[in-house]
Amino acid sequence: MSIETLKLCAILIALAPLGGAILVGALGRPALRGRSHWLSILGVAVAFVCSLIVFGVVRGAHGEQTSAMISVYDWIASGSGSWFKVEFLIDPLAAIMLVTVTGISLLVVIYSRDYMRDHGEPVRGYERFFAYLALFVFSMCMLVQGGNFLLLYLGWEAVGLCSYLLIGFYYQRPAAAAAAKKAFIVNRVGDFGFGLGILLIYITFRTLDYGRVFQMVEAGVTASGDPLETGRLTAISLLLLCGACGKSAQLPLHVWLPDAMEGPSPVSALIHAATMVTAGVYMVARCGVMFTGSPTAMAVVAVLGAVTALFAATIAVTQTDMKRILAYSTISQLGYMFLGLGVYAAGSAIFHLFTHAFFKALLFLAAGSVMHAMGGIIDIRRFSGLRKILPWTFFTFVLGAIALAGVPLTSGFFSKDEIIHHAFTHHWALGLIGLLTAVLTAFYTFRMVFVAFFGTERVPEGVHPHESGRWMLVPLFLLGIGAVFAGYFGFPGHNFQHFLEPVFHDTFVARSPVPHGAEPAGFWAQYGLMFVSGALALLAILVAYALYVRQPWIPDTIRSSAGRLYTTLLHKYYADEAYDASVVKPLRTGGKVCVGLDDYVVDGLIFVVTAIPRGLAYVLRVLQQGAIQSYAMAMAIGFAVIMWVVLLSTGGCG
Amino acid sequence: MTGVGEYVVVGAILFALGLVGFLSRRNLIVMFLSTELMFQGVVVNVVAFSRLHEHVDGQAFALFLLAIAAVEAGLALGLLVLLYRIRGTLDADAWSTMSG
Amino acid sequence: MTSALPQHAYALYAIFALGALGLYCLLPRTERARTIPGIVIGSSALIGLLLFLGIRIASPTSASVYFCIFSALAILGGVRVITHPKPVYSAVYFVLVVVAVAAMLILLQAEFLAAALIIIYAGAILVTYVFVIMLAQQSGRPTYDRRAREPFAAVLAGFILMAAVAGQVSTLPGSQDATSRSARMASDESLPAAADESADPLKGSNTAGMGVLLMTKYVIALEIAGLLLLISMVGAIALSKKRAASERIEEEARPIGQIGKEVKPF
Amino acid sequence: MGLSDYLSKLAPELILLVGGCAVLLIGVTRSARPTSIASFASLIVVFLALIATFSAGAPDATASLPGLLFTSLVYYTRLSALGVGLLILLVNWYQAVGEERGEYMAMVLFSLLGILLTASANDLLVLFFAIELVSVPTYVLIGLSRPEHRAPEAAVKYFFLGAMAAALLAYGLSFLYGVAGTTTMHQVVDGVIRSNFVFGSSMGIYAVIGLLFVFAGLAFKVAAVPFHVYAPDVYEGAASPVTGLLGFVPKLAGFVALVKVFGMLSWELPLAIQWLVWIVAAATMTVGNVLALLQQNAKRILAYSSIAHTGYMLIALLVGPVAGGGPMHDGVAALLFYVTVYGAMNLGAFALLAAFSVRGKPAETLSDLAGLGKQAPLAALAFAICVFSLMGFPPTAGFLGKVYIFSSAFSLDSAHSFHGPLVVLAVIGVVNSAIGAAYYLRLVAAVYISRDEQEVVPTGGTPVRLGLALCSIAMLFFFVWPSGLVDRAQANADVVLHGQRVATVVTTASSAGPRPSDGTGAVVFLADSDVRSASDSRDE
Repeated sequence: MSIETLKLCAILIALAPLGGAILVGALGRPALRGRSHWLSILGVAVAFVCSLIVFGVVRGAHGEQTSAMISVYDWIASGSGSWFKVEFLIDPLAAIMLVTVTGISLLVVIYSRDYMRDHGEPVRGYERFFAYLALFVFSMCMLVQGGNFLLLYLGWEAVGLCSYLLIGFYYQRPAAAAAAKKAFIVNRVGDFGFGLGILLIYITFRTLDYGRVFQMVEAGVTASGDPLETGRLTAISLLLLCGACGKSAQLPLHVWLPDAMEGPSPVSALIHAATMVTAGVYMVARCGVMFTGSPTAMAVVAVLGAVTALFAATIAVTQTDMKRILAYSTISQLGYMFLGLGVYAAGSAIFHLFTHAFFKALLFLAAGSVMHAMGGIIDIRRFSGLRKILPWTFFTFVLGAIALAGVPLTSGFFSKDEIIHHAFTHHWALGLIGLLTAVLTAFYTFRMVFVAFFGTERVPEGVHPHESGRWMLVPLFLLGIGAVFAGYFGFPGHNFQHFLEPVFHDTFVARSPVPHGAEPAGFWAQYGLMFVSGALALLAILVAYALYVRQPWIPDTIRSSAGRLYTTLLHKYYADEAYDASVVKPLRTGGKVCVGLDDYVVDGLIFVVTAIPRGLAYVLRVLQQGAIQSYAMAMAIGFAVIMWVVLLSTGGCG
Repeated sequence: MTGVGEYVVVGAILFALGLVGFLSRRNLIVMFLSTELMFQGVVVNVVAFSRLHEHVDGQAFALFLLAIAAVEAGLALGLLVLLYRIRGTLDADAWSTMSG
Repeated sequence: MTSALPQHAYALYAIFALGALGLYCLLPRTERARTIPGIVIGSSALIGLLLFLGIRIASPTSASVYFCIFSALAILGGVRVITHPKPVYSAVYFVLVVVAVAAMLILLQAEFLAAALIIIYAGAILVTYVFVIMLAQQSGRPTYDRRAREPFAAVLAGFILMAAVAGQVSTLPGSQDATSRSARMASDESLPAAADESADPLKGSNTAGMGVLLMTKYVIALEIAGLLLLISMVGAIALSKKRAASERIEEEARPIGQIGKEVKPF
Repeated sequence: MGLSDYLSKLAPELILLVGGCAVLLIGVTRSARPTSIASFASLIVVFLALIATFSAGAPDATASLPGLLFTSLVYYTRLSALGVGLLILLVNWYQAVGEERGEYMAMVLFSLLGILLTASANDLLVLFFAIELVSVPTYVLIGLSRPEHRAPEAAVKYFFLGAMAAALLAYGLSFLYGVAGTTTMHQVVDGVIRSNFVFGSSMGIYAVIGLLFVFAGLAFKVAAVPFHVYAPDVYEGAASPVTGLLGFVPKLAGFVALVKVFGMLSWELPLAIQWLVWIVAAATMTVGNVLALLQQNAKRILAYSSIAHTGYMLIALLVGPVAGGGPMHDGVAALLFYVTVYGAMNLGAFALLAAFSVRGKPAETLSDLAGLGKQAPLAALAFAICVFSLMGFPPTAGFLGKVYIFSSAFSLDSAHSFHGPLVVLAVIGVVNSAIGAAYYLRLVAAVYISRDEQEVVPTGGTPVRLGLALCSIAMLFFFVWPSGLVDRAQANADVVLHGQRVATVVTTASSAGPRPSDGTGAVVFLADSDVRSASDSRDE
């Protein structure tokens, strides 16, 4: 495989979904109508195949040659070098991300074919949906394989835009419109920090190329040759982290993600599993050289991740909306990933990202299948015993659930365990939080399973439940296989980490205060924890079974006895209310003041300012009399004046 | 013998007379005749310079100017026939419906 | 740097101002005529101009006399072209200009061009003009021919421009100083002489030189000229046969500037 | 030089010439019902010329024919003129009805030929003729464009004022010739320097006068203040497809000619002329934008916008070929890029007007456009893209064009004497862009959010819609991939100054002794050697 093949693949990965999006968007309703999905599926499928090829090429490469910068073209070129290049960075990290993103996306797009139909008829905006979906995949691919910070930023923003469009897909519904707006605005807050971070990078290093920036960070110099201060590196890292918090829904910018459920279920799956939310994790891993250069930043990442993981898991325990539970679970799992990054276990974090993509996509799609069957109702209190009605959905949902819960020998078990393991070696408190979260995760996951699928058969009124069609079930099964077995990529001999080694070797691995593999690799150290966490997960599932299937009165008792705590959790620690009081309300008031200013002061100014050109226009209009000779006269007199002025100022005319 | 300066002055005068005619006469034909007068000024100019530099390039220039004059004259007269057929007048101000 | 003309252009500006005034008086107008003062002022300006141009000539040679005569004719003809209220006469006076210019060209040793000028202009272009004038002849003398449009502004614009151009004339070398050009070249050592001085194309047959030049250096220009003439012909035919609804308005029934909208003076 | 030289170097021009004549002949064999054979044939002709251009590639900068010199400016201009020319032909497809279509289409082709020759002219005469070759067909086109009486009115205005401008141009060229003593452009600079151009004792002042007259004549072609006055009336009077052509063809020719004339003098302009261009640029943008605010007629709005865009382009012209650093350090490249992009986006806007009619008349006023957004959403979208590009909004090529122009103005070295004024000029340009947004938004608003909707009837036919679509797609495409144009435009940065560079070559060649007469030596300047051999033959 030559570099040419790699280049072609990289370009196709970006262009195929984009082409699909453009074609679907351009041909649109008149030409495609109910067949729009084909173009999107084709585009994403091409991207997936190319990603696999890229993955193969990178896997086949050895040593230093595992990363390649592929220059596509100069967007704005100038004589003194390129101002902005379009280039792709292909390395193991990018390859894994690409395979994950395009693979999951492909299944989601296929799934959407049936999901976005109402009794076999495409819903309104069917082609719009598929155009956005393909555009989303394009944006994410650009983000992942972009070779400089500017492309990263463009992809970053494009993903935000696409999520806005998709979350607000049912824009007729006020909740959807509000959720889309919320997602966009909260992301903007994070992006503001992110943009500042990139600006600071440019100011410090005078370039936005990954290669040159990372080189300079490693050498500890700035563009002017001065030594790079750690404080500045910390500032850059924290600003970038701010963006990551927005995209990956970490505290305190997590509030948009649960609301994003208002979008169609495939969108939720796409956003939560493979794209968008993983962008923050990817970015921190990509910029590892900066983060690891600043212990402060690393500590912030680790603590942030741990706190978010626990925080979101506790909320998830009380929620009743199936997709909302899953959303908090996503926040929690992302917290794990950040925890992994913070404890210098970037390989494990990416591994968890990889496995999480499978089972979370599966869970969302299965939840979507439930929703589809329940006529759009997703509150687990409204139905139960679906096990019989939706057997295949149930089956796949459970596959996802055991993976998420960390039942031994499923993918989630391996990846999560690695992170907890690393957290323990770093600091016992972080490890403990990780373990606690794992227990909670197992509990709320199976709470959901038991409430929804077990017990007496009960469906909302007027709903005629039916199992979903093939287009939906096939992706579910494929994801189920992934959810169960994806973990084996990581287990024997740490293949996964080994593959990522070249990327993280000089940063996360080498700079870790606790050298990887330095502590006794004895059976108990390595497998004891695994045993403990696995046992705890199974225990939590048993407890959930006991509480929700055997003795359903117990939860109610707990609920009433722990009233304060329960309501706090139910209201998600009042995060939205806190934002409302601390940010939204003052802003509203400020906005009203501004409107007043705008109406009177600014409009007045604008009136004055625009009066100038208008007045000038009425004066100049005199020239446009309409007769040939008045025009000739204007030209002649104007020219005579020009002639004299120029001649007098050059010293002519006698 | 006379210098090139004198010819340039005469050329400038012819050019300016043409310009004045173009600006002040209302008859489209006379207007166009005035542009021909401007070209006469250019011809005098060019040939005088040709004499100054002692080569015939300028004369070729002048010959080509005649060609341009002929081209414009041909087109002008075709256009004038059309205009006259429409409005029945050669008044330049008859063609001022568009303005502003 | 030798010059044939006085260094100061103020005299020339004065003459131009006088000429402009004369021309202003002579331009056609419907209100009271100022023909007589126009002629007086104009002719005095012309005489002044000739004196100015010929002032250096201590002993008048035949060439300078001819120059004075023909330039006077050309200017007179030009003035009549733009002041005569009848277009046909304008065209005829234009022939006078062409002949006078042709004579000046002969003085400049451009015989071929002089002949071409008369043949092309007087023989071809002017005939076409007259033809169109006849075609578009209107009964009586239409108002628009009898009244100049904003004569003052027009004269001002034209003569300001002319003064700017002609006012610099003292910087031009006089060609009677045969060595001036070579001297200028030689004086500047840093720059090589442009063309070989030996071959003076003005010697010998002027027509042959032109012919060779047209077929070598200017062959592309010649081709373009041919194409332009073709375009002009085709365009003129296409335009003149274009069907257009007539909007004829009887001349008498219409005050000036009343088709379309009222045109304010500039 | 033999026939093969002409065939290889002038292939696109010859294809246009022969093709134009062939289209004329097709027009003569008229049939009763209007067919589009002539349109189709012209499309093929331009397409062939484009292929010939591509296959010839960027020409050798020193290749020449008598009066012509093939710099990379020629290559860019060919691509630009022929590329936009294809779109122009599409938009003009059904313009002339019946009998006159052959003539009509041939005029378009000849006009394009004029642009090509303008770019390759190396002789003042050829330059003058090429400019005329651009203009004369447009007079005919306007006159023929529609039966309404505003068309002949536009034609007579454009033609008479154009004749006056041609006289100014000729007069200016005569002075340049007089000062330089040659009509060969790359030698002019030598002659002018010899006559002490800048603050001349000798004839220097006449070089300035000549330059001013030439600038005036060309300023008329590009519609710069104070030679812009004709533009609104002519744009309004001509049929929309022709107006789309008028926004591009004379402008490209005029700016290419200005680049050549300024390049002929190695951009060593006297300070007064730099200030003149400065003032003209500022006035042109302001006048165009400000007067457009008052218009109700979409064509007049676009006409004034065309004037404003000339102002922006003049900024880049003033910057000249090589300035400092930054995203775009080359004013000429910025200018060339902008003219091309402007041609396409302006054409797109007029294509929409050509494609629809309201109450039996072609769409023209803002109120005519009401309801288009609903009745023809795709066309409205394409129109909106073109208008946003005119406004200079991302993601369109117009945005990049403005970025290039303004950044070229900023890129001049701060030690340079004209740095400050250029920055001020760029700021004026930015302010003007803001004013411009006001009326462009009115155009978009008229399409999308007007109230009393009109019954809009599509009359343009498929080719016109195709042209409209291609114009808008080109705007998006060249936003994503500007290098396709900019790289070629930038190749001119050094060769634009061919006057100087070639002059140096000539000087060294002539100082090295007589040229080898056997023809095997590197005869760089055929035109020059021809003259020499011609004069030799005369001596014998």
